[in-house]
Amino acid sequence: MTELMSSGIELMFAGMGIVFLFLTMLVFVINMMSGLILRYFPEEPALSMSVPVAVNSSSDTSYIAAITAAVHQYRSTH
Amino acid sequence: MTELMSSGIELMFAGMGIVFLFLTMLVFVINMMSGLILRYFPEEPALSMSVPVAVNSSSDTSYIAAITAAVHQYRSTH
Amino acid sequence: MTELMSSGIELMFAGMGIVFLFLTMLVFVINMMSGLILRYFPEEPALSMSVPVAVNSSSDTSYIAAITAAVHQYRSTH
Amino acid sequence: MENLISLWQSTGIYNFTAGQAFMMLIGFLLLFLAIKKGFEPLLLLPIGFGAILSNIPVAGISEEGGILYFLYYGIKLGIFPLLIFMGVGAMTDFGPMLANPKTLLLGAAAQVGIFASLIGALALNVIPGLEFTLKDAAAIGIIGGADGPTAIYVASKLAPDLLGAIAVAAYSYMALVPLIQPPIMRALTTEAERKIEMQQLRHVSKTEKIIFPLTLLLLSILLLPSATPLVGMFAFGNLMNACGVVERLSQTAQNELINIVTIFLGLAVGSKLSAEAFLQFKTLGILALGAIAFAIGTASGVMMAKLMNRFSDTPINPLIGAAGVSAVPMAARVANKIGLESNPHNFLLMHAMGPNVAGVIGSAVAAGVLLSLIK
Amino acid sequence: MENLISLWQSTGIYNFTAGQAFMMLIGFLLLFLAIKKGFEPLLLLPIGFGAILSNIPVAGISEEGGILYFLYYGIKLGIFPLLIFMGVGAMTDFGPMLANPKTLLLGAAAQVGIFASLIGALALNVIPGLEFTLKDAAAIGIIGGADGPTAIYVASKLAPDLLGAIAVAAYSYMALVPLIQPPIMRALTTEAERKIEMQQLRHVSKTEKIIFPLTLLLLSILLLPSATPLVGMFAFGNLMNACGVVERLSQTAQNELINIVTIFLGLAVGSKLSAEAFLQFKTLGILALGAIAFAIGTASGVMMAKLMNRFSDTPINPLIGAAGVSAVPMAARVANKIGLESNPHNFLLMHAMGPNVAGVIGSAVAAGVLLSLIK
Amino acid sequence: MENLISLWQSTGIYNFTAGQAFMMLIGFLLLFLAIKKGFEPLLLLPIGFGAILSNIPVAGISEEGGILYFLYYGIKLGIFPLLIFMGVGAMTDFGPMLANPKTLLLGAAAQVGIFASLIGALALNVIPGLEFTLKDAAAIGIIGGADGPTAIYVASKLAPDLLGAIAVAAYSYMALVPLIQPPIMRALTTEAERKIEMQQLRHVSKTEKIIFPLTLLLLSILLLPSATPLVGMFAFGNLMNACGVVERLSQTAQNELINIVTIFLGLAVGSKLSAEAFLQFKTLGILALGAIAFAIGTASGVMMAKLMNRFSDTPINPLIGAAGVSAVPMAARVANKIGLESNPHNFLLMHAMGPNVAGVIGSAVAAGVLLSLIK
Ligand code: NA
Ligand code: NA
Ligand code: NA
Repeated sequence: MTELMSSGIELMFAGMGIVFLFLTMLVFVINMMSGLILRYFPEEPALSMSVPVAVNSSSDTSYIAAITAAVHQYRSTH
Repeated sequence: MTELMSSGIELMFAGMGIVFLFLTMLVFVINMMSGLILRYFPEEPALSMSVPVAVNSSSDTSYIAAITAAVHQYRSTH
Repeated sequence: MTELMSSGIELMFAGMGIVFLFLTMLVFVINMMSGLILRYFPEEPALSMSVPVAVNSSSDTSYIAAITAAVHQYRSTH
Repeated sequence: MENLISLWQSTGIYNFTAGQAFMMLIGFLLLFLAIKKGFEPLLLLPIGFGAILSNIPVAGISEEGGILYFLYYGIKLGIFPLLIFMGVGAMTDFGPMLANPKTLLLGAAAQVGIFASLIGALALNVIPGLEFTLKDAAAIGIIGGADGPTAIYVASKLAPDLLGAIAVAAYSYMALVPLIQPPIMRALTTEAERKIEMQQLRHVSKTEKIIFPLTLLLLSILLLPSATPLVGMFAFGNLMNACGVVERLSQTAQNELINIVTIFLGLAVGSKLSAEAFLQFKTLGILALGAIAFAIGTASGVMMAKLMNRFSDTPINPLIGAAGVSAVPMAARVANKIGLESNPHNFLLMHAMGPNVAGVIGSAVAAGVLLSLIK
Repeated sequence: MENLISLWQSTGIYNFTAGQAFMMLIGFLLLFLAIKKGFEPLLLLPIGFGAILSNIPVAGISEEGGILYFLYYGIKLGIFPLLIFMGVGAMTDFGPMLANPKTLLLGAAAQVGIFASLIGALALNVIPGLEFTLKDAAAIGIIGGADGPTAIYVASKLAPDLLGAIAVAAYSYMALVPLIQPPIMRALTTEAERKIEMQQLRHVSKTEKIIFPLTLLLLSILLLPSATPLVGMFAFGNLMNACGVVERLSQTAQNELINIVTIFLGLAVGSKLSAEAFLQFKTLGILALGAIAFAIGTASGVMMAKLMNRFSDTPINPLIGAAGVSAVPMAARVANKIGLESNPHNFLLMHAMGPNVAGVIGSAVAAGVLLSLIK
Repeated sequence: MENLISLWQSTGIYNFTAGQAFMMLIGFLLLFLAIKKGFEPLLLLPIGFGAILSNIPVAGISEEGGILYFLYYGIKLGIFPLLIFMGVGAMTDFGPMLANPKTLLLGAAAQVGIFASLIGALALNVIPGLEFTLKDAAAIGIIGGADGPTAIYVASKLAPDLLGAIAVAAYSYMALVPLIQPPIMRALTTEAERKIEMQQLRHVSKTEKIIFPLTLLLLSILLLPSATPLVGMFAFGNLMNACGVVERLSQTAQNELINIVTIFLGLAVGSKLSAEAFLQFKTLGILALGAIAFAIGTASGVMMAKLMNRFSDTPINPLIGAAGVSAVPMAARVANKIGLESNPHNFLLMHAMGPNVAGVIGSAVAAGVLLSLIK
């Protein structure tokens, strides 16, 4: 067997090993994460989890919303 | 007081001076501009000010509109 | 007449010649193409020609569709 | 105090040159034409603004380190005009042309405008102070193609110094098509000719629309490879739209992508409107030749239609020949409008779309010839 | 076996430095603030993620060959902040400001925050270990402008090493405006002042809105060309929107284009949050000075409004002065909210939008001064 | 006359080489497959068109100065595949996988296809005339990942010369998944196994979906930093979508931005389909190995599912193991379809989405291993 082939086979074992190691650890971590979340941060009914973005969102995006709202109010007074 | 600090203070006075000078001039220029526009180019009622873009607009943009219209007409004759 | 002018005139004749040659050939080729298509690949009535894209479309684009569909199904079971 | 002097010496008032002030006025004029007169606003507004920005003293917005300097690379490398051409391809419907392919000849005839103004540019060399090279003349001639991206692509390759003037002339005259063309069209046609009604166009199948851009590209590959960057990107856009299986790419090509590139291209073209490049006797020549090119192109298209009427049994309204200059879709609308004046029941719009899009192909072919023969 | 050792030696665990780990925590903190607290998520989420990516050992994502290295060119060349500013310009309605132009002076007053923190930075040099140059101090001061793109543009020109900290401080304090401003506003105003109702704003015509960005640009050209890259791109965006004839370009500028650039800019800013640059005593100084800048800017705006009330016959509610710092539209909303507490029928939002957008102009002018005077 | 000869000598007919003509046919074949057969049209249409454009004689569209030459920089620098991966991340819903995390192991097993074809490539070296280096073999193996952006990213780093063939193989086989997989799936499973119904998936909370991409990134940072450019951009896109506070960025990432980059990437990949690079014996090897990789990946996924069934008390339908190759969402649909044939009430789609997206992670991890161990 050539040296190239042996490094290929070594690579295969290392590679599949790491892929399995990685994804197996991911399984454990996900289970842990889900457990912690479901226990300590259970999803409240309805939409309560949604961050009140509209209130303190970015200066860039909420421009439109703000200005639209403002213009409406402004126009409605004219 | 260090030289650095004195140039900082100089910068502050120059800076705020220019900011105020600039925005004060802008106030005057806007007042002048608005006066001239309201006097010589009063906004006509309704939508009369809108340029008749649809008629002589760009070759690039109005493609869609034109072709859509044309295709409609063309299809309706088939 | 300067040399420049004579090469300009030569360019004009070559240019218009090629433009006409090209577009004339295009007329013939289109006629041929349309003839072949209308004869051998006549458009079937209704929408039958439309490739069944939705079935074997790309992995990238149909993500949304697939996931939307899947999520719907998934949600409807909960 | 030193600061104040240094500030005063860095103001625009202190540093203005007459040329910069004048070019800025040109920029404001372009904005006025774009906004108030509706002259091709999508291009002339960014171009006008770019002209103003690039002529600001001290700021160096179009010099190395400035944003317009970097945006100009998109033109220099030929990327922006080709991407716009791709988007235009995606917007173009070849149906009317495929239903009546001989209208392609009208699109061919109208290219006379290109070569006539090329000769005109060379002829102007007799005037002392004017010195147009063959490359300059070709770049000026392409204004007659009445196609923005093609003109910008060719000018960026052959005569980058004239790019600003050429782009401004091209888009201005496209906007002026409704003024330039009608008198010529009326002068060259009789009332009877303008009344000619044309046969209804046949239905064109989807397969034909898919095969056409490939056919066009293939012909261009075989005969004129130098035109294939333009024709190829155009055909690519058209195929994306016609084939129906990459709808999201086609939509992006004809909306967001073309819009982004239009903003960048406009600003970058404007950055070539510098006093040194624009405030020359040459520029007047370019403007004059551009008008001549449009006029000759219109006339050739109309005359070609009249000629074809002699030999064809299906009648052609000569007005649609004028649409061969491209300036899509304005020229087609003009033909429709003049036709309606003579015959209120005669809708020529779809018939004129054939030569109109043929004119786009015609100028891309002409561009290929110029790029290939002029070294 | 060799492979395994080589793999182990290439893991993150093996290669982590304490600094990288700490910076990654900062990145996660920014994500937490963005997602859970709603702190300017559009910017802080990409910045936070960029910080994490660029501090990964071995991977070299922000080193030559990595994607963040290339994206950073968009900031280094000044392109990204200017494109964002163009989009912000397209989103901005100058109507309220044009209806009541003297609110511009509130936008001017609030810029005191910039220069006060500049002086503050220089003063901090007395602390051993801190050494801010004039350029550093100016870049820090601009945090007080409360305008992301302006701050990033100036910092990238004057103090690229501090860019990460400055951008984070600028966006964080913008998000904190609802916490920072109210106590200052309440402390400096009486209940009676907060109850002041303002005259209804007049209607502003479309022509005024079209002419304004050009006027602004012209003034900037004449007086302060160094501010024209910022003011010019802002005015360009605003004109595209106001003129109404290039709707598709305006829409793209304020949607897809600004979104794309925001993603890239955020990641690229994050790539400047490296341990060497951020984990310095300097950073604490920057954070402290940024807070001071916002506070002083707020106070100056309010005081200016009180001063103007002395000389003006039309009443000004001093609360709207606080909106002069910009942080559009949050500061205007804060003014509205505090006003409603004192007078439930007093809607200040539109009145506060005037100084709010004036603050954007004010900081761009201040940026121009800094870029022009500091060599 | 000279002009005419010069023109003739500049035609495509005069300059065509057999190789160019053949590659152009390949390009047309790809267009046919994309348009008429619906083979991954979003990628194969631009790739096919790019192949045609880059093989046009004289025009030099993929040589220095041509548009495809410049577009290719986006791949060379690794930017385009990562941006597409970001968009794919934003489109991906990890809900089904989080509801049943052990399906991740199916995504791991399917990566055997990658390494088996890597070994296969090295084994082919015994054939005279074939000479694959370890880098070549790794780049070929990644076809088995069944993920376009990952394959292009790895190939551009390890074997840019093979990029064209690898990308074409990867997308073609992804399109062929409905043909390649079913026979293998049927051969390896019993009718009883195919009838297995799986437990309903639990609801996954929004918080879990937000935390997951960060968890994934963190694990990748700790264990395999070389995978973090891919995993990181994917996780970034996913987080933008999951967090819900940057909706406009997420929408742009999964629509306009990914569309623009797809057009550019497709054309640029096509530009690597030159006669010299593609018309080699190697290419046949690549195509054969790619098919083997898909087949082995499918088989490994199914066998892994059967193995897990032995040790697990909750039943797993082995068909969903085939979805572990990724090829999202086609492979999941195939699993669903085959399942319905045996049990018309058994909808496996959501269950198959778990291994399907796990396969994306699996190949990114495998890519990281290859990039880290092969120097
Ligand atoms: Na034309
Ligand atoms: Na400000
Ligand atoms: Na995979």
